[in-house]
Amino acid sequence: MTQNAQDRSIDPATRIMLKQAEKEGIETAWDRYEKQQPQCSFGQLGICCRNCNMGPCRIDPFGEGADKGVCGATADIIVARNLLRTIAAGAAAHSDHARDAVLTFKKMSEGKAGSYCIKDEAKLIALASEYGIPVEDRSREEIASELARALLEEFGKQEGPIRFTQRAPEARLKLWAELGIEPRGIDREIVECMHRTHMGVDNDATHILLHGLRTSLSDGWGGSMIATDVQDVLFGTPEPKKTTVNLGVLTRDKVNVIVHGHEPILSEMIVEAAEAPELLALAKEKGAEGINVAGICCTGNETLMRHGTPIAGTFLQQELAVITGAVEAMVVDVQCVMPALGALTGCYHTKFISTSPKADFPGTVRMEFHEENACETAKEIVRTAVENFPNRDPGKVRIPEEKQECMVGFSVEAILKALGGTPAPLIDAITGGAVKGIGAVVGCNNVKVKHNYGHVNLVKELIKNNVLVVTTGCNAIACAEAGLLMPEAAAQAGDGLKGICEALGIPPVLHMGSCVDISRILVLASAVAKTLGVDISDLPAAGAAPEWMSEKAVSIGAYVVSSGVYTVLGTVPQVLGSAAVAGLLTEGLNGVVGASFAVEPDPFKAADLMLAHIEEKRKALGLEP
Amino acid sequence: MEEKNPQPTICPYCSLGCGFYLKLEAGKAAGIRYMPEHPVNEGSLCPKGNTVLEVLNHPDRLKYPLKKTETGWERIEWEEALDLAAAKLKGSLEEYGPDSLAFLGSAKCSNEENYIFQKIARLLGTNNVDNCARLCHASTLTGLGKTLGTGAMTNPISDLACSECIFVIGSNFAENHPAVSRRVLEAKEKGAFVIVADPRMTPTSWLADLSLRLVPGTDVALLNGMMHVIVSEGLVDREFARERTKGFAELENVLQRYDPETVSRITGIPSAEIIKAARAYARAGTAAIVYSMGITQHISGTDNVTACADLALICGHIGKKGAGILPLRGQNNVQGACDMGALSEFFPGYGKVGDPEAAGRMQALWGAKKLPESPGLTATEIVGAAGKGKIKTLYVMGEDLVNSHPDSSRVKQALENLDFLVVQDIFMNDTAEYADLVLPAASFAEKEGSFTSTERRVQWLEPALMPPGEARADLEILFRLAEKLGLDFPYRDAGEVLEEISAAVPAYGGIAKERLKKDFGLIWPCPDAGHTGTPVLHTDSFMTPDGLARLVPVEHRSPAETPGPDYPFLLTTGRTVLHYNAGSMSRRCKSLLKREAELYVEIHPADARTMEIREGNKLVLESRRGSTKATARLTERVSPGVLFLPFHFPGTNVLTADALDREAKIPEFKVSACRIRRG
Amino acid sequence: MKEVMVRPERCMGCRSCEIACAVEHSESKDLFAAVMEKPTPQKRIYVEYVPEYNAAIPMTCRHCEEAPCTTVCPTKALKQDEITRVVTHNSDLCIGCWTCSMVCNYGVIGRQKEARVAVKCNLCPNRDIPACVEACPTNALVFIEVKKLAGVKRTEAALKLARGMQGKAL
Amino acid sequence: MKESTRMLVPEEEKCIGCRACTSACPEKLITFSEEGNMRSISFPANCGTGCELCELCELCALACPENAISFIFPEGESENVEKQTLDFELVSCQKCGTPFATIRELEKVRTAISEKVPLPPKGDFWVELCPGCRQEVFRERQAEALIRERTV
Amino acid sequence: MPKAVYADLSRCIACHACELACERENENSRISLQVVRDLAAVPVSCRQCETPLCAVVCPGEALNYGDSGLEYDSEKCTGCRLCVLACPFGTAELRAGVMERCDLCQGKETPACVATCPAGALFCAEAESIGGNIRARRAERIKKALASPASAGRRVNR
Repeated sequence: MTQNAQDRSIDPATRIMLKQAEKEGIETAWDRYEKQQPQCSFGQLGICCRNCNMGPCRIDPFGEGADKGVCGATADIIVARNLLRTIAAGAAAHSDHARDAVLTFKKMSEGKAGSYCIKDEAKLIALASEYGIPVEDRSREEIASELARALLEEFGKQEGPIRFTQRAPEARLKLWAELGIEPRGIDREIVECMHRTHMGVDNDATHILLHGLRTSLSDGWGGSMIATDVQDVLFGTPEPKKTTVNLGVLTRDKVNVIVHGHEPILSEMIVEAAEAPELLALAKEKGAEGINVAGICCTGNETLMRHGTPIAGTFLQQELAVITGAVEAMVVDVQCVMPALGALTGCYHTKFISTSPKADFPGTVRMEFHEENACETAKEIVRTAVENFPNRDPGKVRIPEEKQECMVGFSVEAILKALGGTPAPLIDAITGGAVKGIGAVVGCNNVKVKHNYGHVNLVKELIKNNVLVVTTGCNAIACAEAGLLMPEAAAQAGDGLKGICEALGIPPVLHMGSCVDISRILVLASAVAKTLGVDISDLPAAGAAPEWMSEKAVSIGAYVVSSGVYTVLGTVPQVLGSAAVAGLLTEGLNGVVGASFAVEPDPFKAADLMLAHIEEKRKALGLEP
Repeated sequence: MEEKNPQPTICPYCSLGCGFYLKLEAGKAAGIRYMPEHPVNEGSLCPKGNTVLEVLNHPDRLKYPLKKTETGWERIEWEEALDLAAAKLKGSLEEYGPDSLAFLGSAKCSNEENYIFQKIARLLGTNNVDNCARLCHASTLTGLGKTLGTGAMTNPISDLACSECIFVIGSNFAENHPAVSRRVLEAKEKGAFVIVADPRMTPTSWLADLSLRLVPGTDVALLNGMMHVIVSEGLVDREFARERTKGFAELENVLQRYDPETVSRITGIPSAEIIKAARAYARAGTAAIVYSMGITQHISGTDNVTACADLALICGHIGKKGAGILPLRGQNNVQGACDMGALSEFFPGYGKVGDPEAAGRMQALWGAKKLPESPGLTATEIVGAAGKGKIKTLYVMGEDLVNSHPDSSRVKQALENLDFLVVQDIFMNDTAEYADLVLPAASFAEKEGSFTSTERRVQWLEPALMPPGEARADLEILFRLAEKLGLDFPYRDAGEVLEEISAAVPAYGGIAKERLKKDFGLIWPCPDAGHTGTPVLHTDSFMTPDGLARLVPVEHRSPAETPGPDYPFLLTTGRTVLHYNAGSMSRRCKSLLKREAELYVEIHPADARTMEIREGNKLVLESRRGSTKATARLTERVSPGVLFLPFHFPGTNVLTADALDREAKIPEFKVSACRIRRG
Repeated sequence: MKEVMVRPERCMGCRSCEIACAVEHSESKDLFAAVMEKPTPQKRIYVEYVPEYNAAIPMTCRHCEEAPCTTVCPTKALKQDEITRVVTHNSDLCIGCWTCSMVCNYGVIGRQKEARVAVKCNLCPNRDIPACVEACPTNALVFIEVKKLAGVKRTEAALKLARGMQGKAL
Repeated sequence: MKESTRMLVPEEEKCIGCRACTSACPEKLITFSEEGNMRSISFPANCGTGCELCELCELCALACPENAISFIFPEGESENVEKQTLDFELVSCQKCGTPFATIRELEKVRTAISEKVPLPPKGDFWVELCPGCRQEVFRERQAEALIRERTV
Repeated sequence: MPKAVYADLSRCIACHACELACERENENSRISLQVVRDLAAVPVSCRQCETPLCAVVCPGEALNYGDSGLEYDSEKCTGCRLCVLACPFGTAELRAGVMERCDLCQGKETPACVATCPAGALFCAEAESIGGNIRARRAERIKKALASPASAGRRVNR
């Protein structure tokens, strides 16, 4: 039974494009999902193991068949091992992203990447101080160079916790130390995951999971946090600004260049290149009014936060953007890029340009990108797009009208600035009860959930109940598409929150950046906790990932929970084949890290869970209900 | 006696040689424990084996030597009994010459006993020594002898499990050799195709993928018909026929006449089924032929067996695992009795009587001056000669001629005609009633010795019990008799006799008591002490002088007696699962009798309807030779016009004819004409 | 009548049918909930591994004509619908004598541990297509009338033949 | 002296005619007989002083599945109790026609079974067959499929 | 889990060995074999039901369903014969005043009827394992049939 567009998304633009796809006989992720039905139950329950070649092994979840793999691994062990590998992959993705950012930063400081410079000197000085790097009487480049080396060392650090963990409240640090899960070098933790899950190494579910938490912390307080901060130094710390989102941002008369993936390093240059006069002239020559750069996924979020570049859509809209027939170039770097784009762009004039040395796809034009000649490569890419404009078939172009204005750019610094330089007003609002707490809603899209349905409804429920929502990644884009990132959205908030938002002129949902920028949420939470003199787990705060799908999300979930934030997942993780592991994640962890997971596909019920949690924490802090 | 409890033993009934344990209590056999480790039966036992305690502990067991007097049986001392027997034998010898003596050995006695028995006969100067193999598988010796060079089962029973096709003809193993079923079923599990050719529908037919119900006595036609199909469809194993056989051209020539349509008319089997059977047998990678007395007990018995051998040979289904020809023999030591030369035409080890070299070998071994040169009388001929007064003294060891030979009335007459009859047995059987002297023998569990099963497996039997009363092991009786006869035998026990056997019988060259006691015996040929036995015969060459098998064409012949207006029914005889042969043991088991108490006759319901016969009616059956009573059993197991009588009860063989196969001298138990009326 | 027909050559042994069956016959009919249920939901289809061929075959009730299991059931716990031929089992009537299991030629009558009664395929009365068929990723299980299966196979065979002929022509 | 004032009293309403008491009585004082489709169970006469030698062991009462036998003191003077005979109608096997159980026995069995396994009240039901025929029917049904296969 | 004696009827050859083995071990045979219409033999013995109706009707608690299946205490049997009337298979019998039933030759590794069966038709198993064995055999047969379509001509001898 094929779903119709109405069942697939709540977003009008998306629905229009889905119908268009159907009309053109174009296959999308939703169609492929249907062809995958039914999905393997063993996989869904996490009870198949391919870690060695005695396997693959699987456990009968109903206890009639095999209860152990060839090596003797039980469902508990297999589920835990699989989960640890997932966390490792997620942590690796964020951290490898971070490594590239630091390497660019280093080359910049050594003068080898002329296209880049230091955009936020204050943040550079602050970071240098955190690392104890002398700043007096030194050039910015000297400081940057030393900082870059120090940051690089975090990846290979063999002993002692990574530096940024110091940003966490005292109590949390102590707890991690007691549990033996303070993260050491990022690479080390990830390598250790792979070692532990190798045949015949770590075979105690709890023991395995503890290392999972440790690895995830090396992501949240390591890889992700480094990526955010270095990118702020290089490209500027985001500040509030307005822009537009959704497929309607693509323009009929301009050359449309989409930047998709997760890194800002190239996209920054492309945004710049799109303004180069010679390219604009070329565009005119080719019959276009100009050059329009738009983002998808977190590359989009990065340029959006810093430049207000419009965003064409969320993860699940990447194919739909191509189907508009108006995209001259789909430029991708890493993560969340569907290989389906290769075949899809083949049906249109769109050039599918892969740029990362790490990531290639079928059907791409390969234009490998290196910091040394960033600007040139960016221009070359834009030129390719412009030259492709005449190939566009106007008859095939179908761009939905829908686009939505939004206010973005709420870095921690920007939020504090909005609050008047200190978190105190926010804390007062919370203690006073005008704001009940903070909800961090993040994560991807997933075809298992109606597109944006989970994101938008959960967030709406939270703000309605006076919970200030901070958001990143595809949730942020979803909220933007639903108009929740406008100060006017305060009207949909409860009275208390509405009052605050109106007073400060901010939306009730604050866009804090890309998915690596969830580190900003950790920093914000730590700041609030420190001000209150409590641990993060004591805060009236809760997290959610209503439509998560990627391995990164698993790592994020794990570090958020390990940091003390109760987190509700909207899609079922592949762990239910082990009652022990599932129990540990949803119950047991409370006694370990003071927070746990919950699984609730219904966004309204998920909101209830979060609200109940916030209420409970408020009560524990002695705050007004 | 070695003290073991439970004591391993071997079943005394059929030829499979199944093992089990006897549980002993206070010197009595008190129970049975199964022997899952035994390679033949894997722990299983048929109903008769299960009730063997009833035989061992039966009050009717003969306990003392008995002499017939005018007033009846008189218990006498062993000395007197043996003196009497010796005196009568010597008297007859002196008065009428050695050929006035006759000796019937026993397929139920050990190899050692049969060896000594025939040695006594031959040293007394006569080859008139035979055993009941004459009545069951003599045609196997002649038929397989002339084609393959030796008349024995080519492969062990367990081989059947790896056959891809099993062709069963004239064998109802499900009832008569039940443990064979497990191997056939094992093969079926692996996908084997089973063909059963039998005039009756038996539990063996239940296991068939293709069941061929042929008219009794038309086996050669069926086999030739199958060969015709195999030749005409090019399914012959040409390489095998060329390299390892002689006479294909002559065979091919004869087969031409046996096209499926012709054969269908003779056998009553649809031609399509003949073709199907032929293809299934020929195409299989390994195929075995299993046959029994349905093949052998005909005037064409030798021809039937020959045709079986021809079929196997042209398809190359011989000389390898899972293939071969498996004649399922009757008695527990019928193979051994033959190997030991308890046969009128063979010395121990099948040296032909009349062959000076064979005789010379025996003479040398026995230190005898001269052995008789001409073949003696066969079991069937002995009865005839006795009737004519040519045989004066008959010594019967463990056999019931009256019930097991055809034409019982004539047998009784012959026995009455004798000057002196000695019967040595464990029970007072119907033959013993005619004896002048009855000697009480020990049963299987009360003596030691070697027994050779149908698959040529020689096993050692150890005594578990003391014989009842004064009953003695047959071997011991024979030793003492020989002494009385002035024969100087050096042996003290069976083990020592076996030593001489291993010198006399080449196939037993490496067989010795101690070796047999281990690992469930040895399968002969086992020519020397280092040899581990030969489960599969004819792997490289046949036992003919040039090593090549002979393809011998045979033609279909009608049975000696066919139904006609006076005797409209075709009577066939056979065995049932609950009883055994002449019944002297099984008819003494209450639990078996409870289930099968009396002689019955199987009659097709259609025939019964025309004759207004109902289930359970008492019927009188009449043949040209006599009449007998039996209870009617209406069943479609027999075809219309055919009657079946089990031969376990007195009466059956009153009806059967003594028409003999020319070569094997086996009587045609399987076909005679008869009529019935309500009794 | 439609039947669950098996095309053994397509079975990859993934056991998806088994799980789907157990889930369909659970209280919740939801995988994630079913794995936690007590009594444990039980499957009625069995993927049988054949070592000799290193292959798997799904085995499920054939709903035989004059089904032996129904004839031998003393309490009529097993019943066959005269028109649809579907054999159903009423566990209230089951006395656990296992004669059905003994006479079943396919060995597809299982035992419910807690209630000690038989469990067998009921062709998912609440569904259009039985759960096992729907779950099969390779269409080794099809829900089809026997006649039609022959048609499908004919088409496939014809296609193979045509391809072969083409190959030869080239 | 023997305690002879109590007497064996069978209750006709309760007794199902199962004969457990007949095999329980060590003195074989309780007997049964069957004729046609009737079964009779005879209990001993009791004169109050043990004229039929009832030892009052009460084994019969213990054996009775229906508690239909009691040992009581007769009202008033100890009076003579005549030999008592209870008659029961027998049910004939639906297949072979042999009477095999009393109506009450079968009722009792049917009720007890129905509490555990809700069976239909009548019809194709083994309770109406004698044990021998049950076995035969059961056997035939098991053989049915195999016979079908073997007839082909 | 309780076991019982089952039969693979396609293997049974009507030899009655089961009866005679049982009779030897237990004085009376508790298994009974008959041939049906000359075409099949069926041994019948106690089914060891898991909801045993004999126990349901037993007034004296002589028959009980316990952890090891149907348990029988002949000491408690009053000989009322209700079990005989309840048993759907006609296998419950009264002998010497008390019920007699197959106890699977308690104390022996294998019941005598099973151990003696020449055709390997009888087996003693837990109910759950019966299906598995039949399935395995059937699956193998199907696979074999698929793997080797009838070949024409001689097969190469292995």
